[in-house]
Amino acid sequence: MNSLKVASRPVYLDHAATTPVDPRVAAAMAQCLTAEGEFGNPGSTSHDYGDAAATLVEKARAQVAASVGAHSDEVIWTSGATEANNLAIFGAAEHYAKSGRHIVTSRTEHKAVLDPCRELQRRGWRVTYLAPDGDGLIDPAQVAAALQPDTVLVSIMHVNNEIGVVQDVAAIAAICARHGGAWLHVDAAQSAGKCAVDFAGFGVNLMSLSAHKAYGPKGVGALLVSRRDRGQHGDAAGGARSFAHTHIHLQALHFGGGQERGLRAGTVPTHQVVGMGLAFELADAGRKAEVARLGGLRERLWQGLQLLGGTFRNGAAAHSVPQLLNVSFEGVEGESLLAAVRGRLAVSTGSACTSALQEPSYVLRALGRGEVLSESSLRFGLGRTTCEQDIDTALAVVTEAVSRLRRISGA
Amino acid sequence: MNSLKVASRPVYLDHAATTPVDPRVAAAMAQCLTAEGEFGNPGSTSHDYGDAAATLVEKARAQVAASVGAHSDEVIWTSGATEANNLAIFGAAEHYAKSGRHIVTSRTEHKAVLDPCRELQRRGWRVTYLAPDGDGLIDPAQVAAALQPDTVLVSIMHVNNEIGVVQDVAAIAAICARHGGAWLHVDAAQSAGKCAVDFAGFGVNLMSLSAHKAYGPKGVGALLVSRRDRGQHGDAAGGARSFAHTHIHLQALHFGGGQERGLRAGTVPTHQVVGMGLAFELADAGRKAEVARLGGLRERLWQGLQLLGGTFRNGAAAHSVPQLLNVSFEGVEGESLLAAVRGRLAVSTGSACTSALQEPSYVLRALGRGEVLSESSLRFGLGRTTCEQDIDTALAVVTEAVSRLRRISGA
Amino acid sequence: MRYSALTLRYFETVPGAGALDGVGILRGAAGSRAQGTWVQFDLQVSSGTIQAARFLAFACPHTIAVAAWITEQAAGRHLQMPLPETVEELSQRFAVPIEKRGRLLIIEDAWRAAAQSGEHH
Amino acid sequence: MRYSALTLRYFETVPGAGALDGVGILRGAAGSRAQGTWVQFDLQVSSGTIQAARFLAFACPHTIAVAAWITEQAAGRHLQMPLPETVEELSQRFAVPIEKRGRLLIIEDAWRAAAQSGEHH
Ligand SMILES: Cc1ncc(COP(=O)(O)O)c(C=O)c1O
Ligand SMILES: Cc1ncc(COP(=O)(O)O)c(C=O)c1O
Repeated sequence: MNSLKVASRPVYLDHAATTPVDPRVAAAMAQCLTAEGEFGNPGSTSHDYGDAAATLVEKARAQVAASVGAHSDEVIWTSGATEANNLAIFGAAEHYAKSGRHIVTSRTEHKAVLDPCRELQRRGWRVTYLAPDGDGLIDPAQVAAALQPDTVLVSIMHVNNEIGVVQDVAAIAAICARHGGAWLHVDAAQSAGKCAVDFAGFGVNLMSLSAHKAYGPKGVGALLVSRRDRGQHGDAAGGARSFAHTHIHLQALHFGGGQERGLRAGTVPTHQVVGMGLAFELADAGRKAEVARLGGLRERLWQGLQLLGGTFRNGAAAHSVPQLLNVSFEGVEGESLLAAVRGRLAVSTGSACTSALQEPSYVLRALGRGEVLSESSLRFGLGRTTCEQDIDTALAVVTEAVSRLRRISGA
Repeated sequence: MNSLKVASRPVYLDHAATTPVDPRVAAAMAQCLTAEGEFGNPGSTSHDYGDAAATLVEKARAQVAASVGAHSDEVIWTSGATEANNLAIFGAAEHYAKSGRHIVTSRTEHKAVLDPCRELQRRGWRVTYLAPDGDGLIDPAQVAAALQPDTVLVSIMHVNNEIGVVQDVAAIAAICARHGGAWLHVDAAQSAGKCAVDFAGFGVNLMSLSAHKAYGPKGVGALLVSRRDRGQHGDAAGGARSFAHTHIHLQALHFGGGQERGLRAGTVPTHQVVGMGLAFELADAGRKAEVARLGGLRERLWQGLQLLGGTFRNGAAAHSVPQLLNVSFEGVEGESLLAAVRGRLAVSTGSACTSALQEPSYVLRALGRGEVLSESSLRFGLGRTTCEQDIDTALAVVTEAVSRLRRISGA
Repeated sequence: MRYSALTLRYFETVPGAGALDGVGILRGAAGSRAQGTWVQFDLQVSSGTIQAARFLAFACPHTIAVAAWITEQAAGRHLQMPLPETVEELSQRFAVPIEKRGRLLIIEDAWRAAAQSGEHH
Repeated sequence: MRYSALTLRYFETVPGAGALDGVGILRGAAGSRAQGTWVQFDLQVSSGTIQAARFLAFACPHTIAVAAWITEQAAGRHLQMPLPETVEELSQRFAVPIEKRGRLLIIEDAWRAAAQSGEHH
């Protein structure tokens, strides 16, 4: 299709969209599929095939829990972070509807948070969308100011998928705890292996995880549902809340076989959760070395791109994961930039775009970038397979493309 | 754990709970995981990794569609039949809530249909639960009699998961079409490879599919959403319905990235849908030969079991898929029967049971079996790997166990 | 459902399964098949001491195992003595899940019924 | 986004990209960078016939490809003639998705603006 395509595949720098499955993970998954492996239904308690599968599922649950500072019984398997976000937001909103119908979130959340919030608005909830600063950061004080007596949920992401900025969710959790009525959900789909995740330590109530951003399979994730009791706080706003002493409850989205303590019906896919368990264990174990390595490569990339002039780095460099670099290029149109690099470089503009008309990134616009620059940006997602050679290829390809397009546009 | 366990694994006769993945399917899935394969995000349209994955996803969609008489654009990927059932039932109920709040279903549906219906009752819908006859069959006339002017949905399964009985969904579809306001959902999780499925030919509006009952992976399924226009029927009950000329619409359950035409947000898991596509193609191609082969083995099993005396076959033999045999044994307690065969035979009582207290099957009770016999039953689920030797082993093991337990119980 | 090794052993070997014939056999039962658990004990007693015991059970593996064990322990015990272990102790010995504890009360009832059936002779 | 082979070829080779200098050059532009599509044509005309054409574009690959193709076809055409193909024909030739057809109107506007700019000379 694309005549620029060379014999070898383009350099893959879109690890924020998805990662290849680690070969060790793929091997573990393969052990749970065919007749030779543990193919039993983990819900079948009447025979050893089912028991063996259930044992693997529980091991995987423990692996995920251990890697994010949670307990095994706080892990609810889902089909991904999208479902986890939906379960968290609808589940808490519907369960606590009698306590209040106000939600606080931010403008730079993933669509899998924003769209459920919009649907709740349609159903009569009020939603406050916090605006981040020009670097993409939410000040915890903004959350404090937005809380109202009837706020039941705050949903703030951990690592932003377009710009890599890390929000201070521990500080936000402390604010929610003081409020006493607002539970905190954190979309941590982009966090595993990129920065420390400590569910209990952060004091978060709900946290969404996804396997395929961390070298695990697509189609599996988890919602962490805290079983910690929330203590009464003397300065709780809004008077005594009836649920102040209990842990969080949710209404289910899928009803059926009673799996996952009734919170998520459906046969648990052994190979998928086994893959996620191992992927999270490996990501956690390798995190520190990888963060250092990729931090170096990312700076090499940014230094090189700056030579082009008219380049703007999006998101607070000092508060971002090293896997991501998001850059706006003056004087080039976004879609043409993508098309020009496409044969040799796989990158994206941030949000997987299903329509033929590219829309400017709402995340970059929320940072105040303006429409043209928001559209003329590339997200470089570095990952485990990324090497110095890849960075140098990327630099050469982008430099050539930007220069060529600037000539064509007369910039 | 179980001292009866011999060196080789027990004979697996629980294919109705789940099937091993076909080795060809596992191989195809493995091609979509690691860096060497098509690991791209099918939603990433800005590079070839994404495009290649999207191409595989669309091929799989066409495979599933072709095997069940549907069009590709009627296939919505889900995480399994549980989610498909939930999407169908909540999706239609919520979308058509203004047209009516009455639903018709049957007592022998899977929990993934019954539990969403119960949840809708909690939200104010009325649900009619039809009682099957002693053979497990629903007479289409029962559906006709149950329809009310404000009925918006009928949900009747195709193949029952406990007794294998096949309902006449085409006749039921004709009745719903005449009514004009009631859409028909069919849970066909157990159908693929077992009996002919013809979504368009049956005239069904919504149909749930699951991969792992047909030698595909767990954690993936599909909801077929008809795009056929429904014609106006002269004898439509309830006067002119505003939606009589259009095809069915649903409200989504998961909101987010806009995948699956906005009906089901979440990254599409390439390896999972590729597995389902191939599994359905293979199941359809091999169906006729397999049905003949397994029909013979099932009769051999039933003939042998009858020698025990006090055995009752559950479900209409003449209207059931050949993969299933459900038998009640007089004079033995159900859990002990399962435990006694467990070391050498993997079977179940029908419903995957998560509690320590075995409950009598609600399906068998709906057939009027009575509590004791309902509890003292085994479901034999034959499948692709089942051979004559397996049947003979099963016969020997069950005969020994039933005889022993009858002695212990003084029967 | 997983069973402990001890439960499985008694469920599979069922020492004492059966009935006793003859004069002076004490018999008692409790529960019902319709409710899923029925247990019967037969005791052969001589001068107030149990000589032999047998049981029949339409019941789950835990219940069968416990009844078999109790039957095995019976010989030599005085008829008026209670069960060799409390329901609580039996539950622990055989790893009986909490939801099933009620079934051990049926065993206790059956045993008591057998022992007391002698009072009417 | 997938592009046809023709679209890709013109996007990559961009014949006629650039500007023309000198007296008597007709120049016209349409669209705006802020809205994501801006196109400019320069025409060198002699006795009402186009001798050479160049374009500049801040635009998507489809728009760039079409502008490049039009520039390539220009030499020898009479200034008053319309574009060599209609927007509909261009859309088909370059497999322009329906949502993007509006951008071809910007090309048409820019071309017309260039051609008509001569009227003021
Ligand atoms: C921040 C964030 N949230 C949620 C999601 C959705 O995750 P999944 O693909 O597992 O549904 C993604 C990735 O697409 C993400 O980056
Ligand atoms: C009839 C029926 N419906 C629905 C389901 C649920 O399917 P899944 O396991 O794909 O969620 C099953 C199997 O468990 C079934 O047998």
